[in-house]
Amino acid sequence: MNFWLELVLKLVVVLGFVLTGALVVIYAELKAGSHMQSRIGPYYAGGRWGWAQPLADGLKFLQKEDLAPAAADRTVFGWAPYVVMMSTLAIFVVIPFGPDMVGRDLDLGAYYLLAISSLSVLGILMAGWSSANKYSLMGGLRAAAQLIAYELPLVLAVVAVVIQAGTMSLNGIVEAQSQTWFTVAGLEISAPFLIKGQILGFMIFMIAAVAELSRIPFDMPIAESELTMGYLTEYSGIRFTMFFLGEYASMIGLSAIAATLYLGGYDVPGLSGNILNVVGPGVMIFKIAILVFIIIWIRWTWPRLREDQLQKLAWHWLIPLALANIAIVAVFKVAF
Amino acid sequence: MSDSPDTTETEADVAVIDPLEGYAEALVEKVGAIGFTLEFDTVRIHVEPSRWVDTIVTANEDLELFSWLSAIDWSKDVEVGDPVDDVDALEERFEVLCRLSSVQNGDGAIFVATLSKDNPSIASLMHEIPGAEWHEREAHEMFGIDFEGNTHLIPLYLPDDFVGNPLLKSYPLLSREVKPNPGDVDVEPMPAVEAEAETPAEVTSEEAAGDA
Amino acid sequence: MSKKVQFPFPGLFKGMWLTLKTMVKPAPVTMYPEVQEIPVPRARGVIALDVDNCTVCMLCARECPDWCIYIEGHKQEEPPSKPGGRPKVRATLDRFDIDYSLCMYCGICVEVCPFDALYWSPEYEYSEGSVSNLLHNKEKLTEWLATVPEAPSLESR
Amino acid sequence: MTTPGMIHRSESAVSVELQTPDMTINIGPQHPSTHGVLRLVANIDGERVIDVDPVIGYMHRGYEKISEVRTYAQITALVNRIDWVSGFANEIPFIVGVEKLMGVEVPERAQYIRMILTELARISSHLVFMSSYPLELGATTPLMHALREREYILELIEEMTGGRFHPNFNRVGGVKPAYGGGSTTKKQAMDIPSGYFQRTLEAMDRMDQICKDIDTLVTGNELIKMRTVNVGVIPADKALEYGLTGPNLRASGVAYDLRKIENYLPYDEVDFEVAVREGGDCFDRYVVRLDEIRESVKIVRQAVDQIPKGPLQAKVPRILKAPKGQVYSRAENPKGEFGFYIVSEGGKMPYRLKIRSSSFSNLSILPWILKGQLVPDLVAIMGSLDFVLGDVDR
Repeated sequence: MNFWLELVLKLVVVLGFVLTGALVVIYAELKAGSHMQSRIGPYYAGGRWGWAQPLADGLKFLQKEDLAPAAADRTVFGWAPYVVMMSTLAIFVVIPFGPDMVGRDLDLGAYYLLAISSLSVLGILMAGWSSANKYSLMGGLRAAAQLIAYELPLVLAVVAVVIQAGTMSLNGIVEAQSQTWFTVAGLEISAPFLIKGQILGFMIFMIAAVAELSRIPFDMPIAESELTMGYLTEYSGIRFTMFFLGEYASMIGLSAIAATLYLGGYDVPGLSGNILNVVGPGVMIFKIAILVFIIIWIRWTWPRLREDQLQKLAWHWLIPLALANIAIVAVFKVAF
Repeated sequence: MSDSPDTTETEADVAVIDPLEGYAEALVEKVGAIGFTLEFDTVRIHVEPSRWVDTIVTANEDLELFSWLSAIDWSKDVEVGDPVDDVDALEERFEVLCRLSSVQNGDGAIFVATLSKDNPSIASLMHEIPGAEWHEREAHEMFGIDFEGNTHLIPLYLPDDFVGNPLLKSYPLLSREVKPNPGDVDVEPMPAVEAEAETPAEVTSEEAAGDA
Repeated sequence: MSKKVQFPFPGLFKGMWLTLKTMVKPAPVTMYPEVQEIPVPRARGVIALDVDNCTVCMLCARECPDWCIYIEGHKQEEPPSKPGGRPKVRATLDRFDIDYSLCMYCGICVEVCPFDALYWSPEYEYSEGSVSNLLHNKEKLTEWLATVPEAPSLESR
Repeated sequence: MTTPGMIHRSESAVSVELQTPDMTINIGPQHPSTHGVLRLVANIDGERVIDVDPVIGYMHRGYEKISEVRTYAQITALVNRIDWVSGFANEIPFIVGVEKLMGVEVPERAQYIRMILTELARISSHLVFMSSYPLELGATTPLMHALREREYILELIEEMTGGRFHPNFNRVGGVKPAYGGGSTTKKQAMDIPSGYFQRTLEAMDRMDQICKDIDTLVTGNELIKMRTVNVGVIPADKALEYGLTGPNLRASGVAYDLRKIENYLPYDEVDFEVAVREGGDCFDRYVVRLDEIRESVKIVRQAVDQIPKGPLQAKVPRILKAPKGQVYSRAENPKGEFGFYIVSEGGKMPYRLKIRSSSFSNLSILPWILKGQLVPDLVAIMGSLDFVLGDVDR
């Protein structure tokens, strides 16, 4: 296939998937959250069950005036949401939705993921600093401290998976999970890494992922009862929409990474080859949906932690545990 | 005053009042006050302004809870509301009140110090009872009473550039002056009203008009 | 600290179970414009006026703490009830306005009315686009008289 | 770790080398966690609060001044707007004070109705706390669960009095249900509507359930405990100095409940306990309120059981004139001691009305308690004091 055609096609597909996915997740959050609070939530927009509510919200945001504080550094202020959005979109380049359905199967896929997803903190810091607002600044600093603290357990949790899989390519990791684990009565049993001894790693990854997303119980950067909206305080209109979409897109992104690394990705035990290319995306989306729902569910049940408790959790517990996890996985990898 | 003829005192009330009187006497003795008034189960201990802080602090040993502090403006120049009962006999003054309560039982008393209108000033309780700070600030802006020693005597409720002391009786209530009372128009008094009220209906309307 | 961060936190998951249970239950929501809740009969929704009972005695206007009732009337001679008697002087109501932007729904006017001219109605849908439109005249107040419900039956004990 | 009054000290070596200037931050008057229009001028160093100066008065409505031109009947309509979350409970101390002045004996049945409605108001006020406090800590769902149940309580109050928030139900000498029904039935005696007791008891069963739900969602939640236990500890002597009352004082170990002390309503005829906790931290303040809901449910159940038959109103003169005198009457409001000092000069209006509102005193401890706390704790402590700005500013 022509290189440029392929590039454009992939761009459209990824963009389409991410933006539609973000809208769907927003809708799910509105709806699930409402029902958890014995409300109904969106009801009228779109005619049935308010399915068009996120679209209507987006349209409303587009019409709003693009305000910037007088003292703001307008260049930085203007670019911050796009930095966040970009780093989120770039995650999807390497996420495999089928054996061949991947933007680009990098050999260092896992490495690339971790590198690119931590770029979003740059955008958040930019937003917090350039807003010329004390709440924003505090929110930005909190976000920076938090994302640095949680980047480490995230990376260390992934390292354990990489050791177990023996490759950094995400396709390779999925394949490692589809290989026969053991044979019982002629049946070849394969299992994702979650079952193959990565439960601790999965927990650490998910906790760190929720912290990366700045969602309850780790939403101090935007803690609205303390910092009004943190680094988002001064944003409105299209730029706010970018942050908003970015948050939900990265929710999908991190869930997709978790699904790939721990839940076997597009893999279904027993299927292989071209069938997986057809079924794979559906399986992947299903796995993502489960993880996204859990993140939403937590957000509507739990309160938030305090900044120092959050740091303590990361440095005192998650990082040592993640290191221990690596050691155990490495020992087993060498021994067996 | 305490034996107001209007209150129909049942035997139960008398039984309640007696121990209160003894209590008030003992309290006056203890804190070294001038005297006390007891009406409607409310004990008021009259305190000399110069001994204000000493008295309150002494009483605070038993009556642990600092409840509130405020003032009354006894004035002949009444812009809003009813004037006092006997205007001619009234001695114009401020009264500073401080309520202390016991948390063990129902004991409690209101300590009253009388201040002259010329120099309304009294020592601050802020350093002995920090909770008094806000109450003193309120009394300061509402009545213009000066609390010596209160280091934070800035307006509490009112804007910084507000002029006047709203709770003074001579301070007009604007909301009652910007528009006439719609009930104060000329109609005939109804027979039913005349019959049942001791006061004629005309008086009623003027009073309800808030002496605007 | 060390005890609290141990996994699992039972309280957290009990809470999540509760929210999940709530999620699958139907929401106890009344979809307002389509479904209207009927307020209790005693609800103080709006004040209705029975013009025939009003004798322009001004009691309500005087007792109103907010001064939001405006009444105007004039005296009018009526033919005597029986032939040969003195002609009656009757007060007629010209204007009875209640400014609902000032009214604080205390009910004092309804209470002091000696001739049963004012009633509470539970009607609540009379919002206006502008505050100035909340001054309702006696025709409007009379319309609400129809919405005054029957008195509720009383508890036997 | 966050003992109140602790001197601020930089903890890491880095900030010792780089002296950072303090930042003054304006929290409020429009801020999600200030419950209205409270403004805190806070000096902070990073996340640490150095000192706080609360600025109030944005909701000052001058009730003490207005009351000087209102008759006693009109003031009743005003006072339930002071703390609008528990409107009915505010009327009680005022009306009891006027009754004391005028020497009116209130019929038993009216007293019981007052007691039931006061406790319903207490439940509804505490449910608002149960909803808003977790929200301040970031948990959004208890809000809706508690408010959903509060609706049943408000409906009960409305059914009896005609008003959901501002009942204006008390008259000197008794209670008076709103005239609602019947085109010619106005003079008909109004009493409790039929089925009211049944519905009250059903609502009380719901309250038991929501208490359990809140226990599951909030009390048992480890994150809530991490945020509130040992945060914002108020020792009993400090609480008394600042005039804290109500649940805030009881959480510090002082069993001070005017329902047990003052004889303003027949609380001696029902059996209930005063909820007390010893710690004085945010969690204790929260638990005391939850326990008080349970106690109030107990009181309402007994009151419904014991309510006697009889008139709702004592005989009082048509034109209310209080004799000359000064009276201080107080009652246990959901937020603490609520008192009125009524100075009567024999007229239809009081010469001076001092309103002792509980939130005002409860809030006055803020500058002391917030010194040296973290910004997230600032929100947790402020919320745990459970104030209503209308009650603070009056």
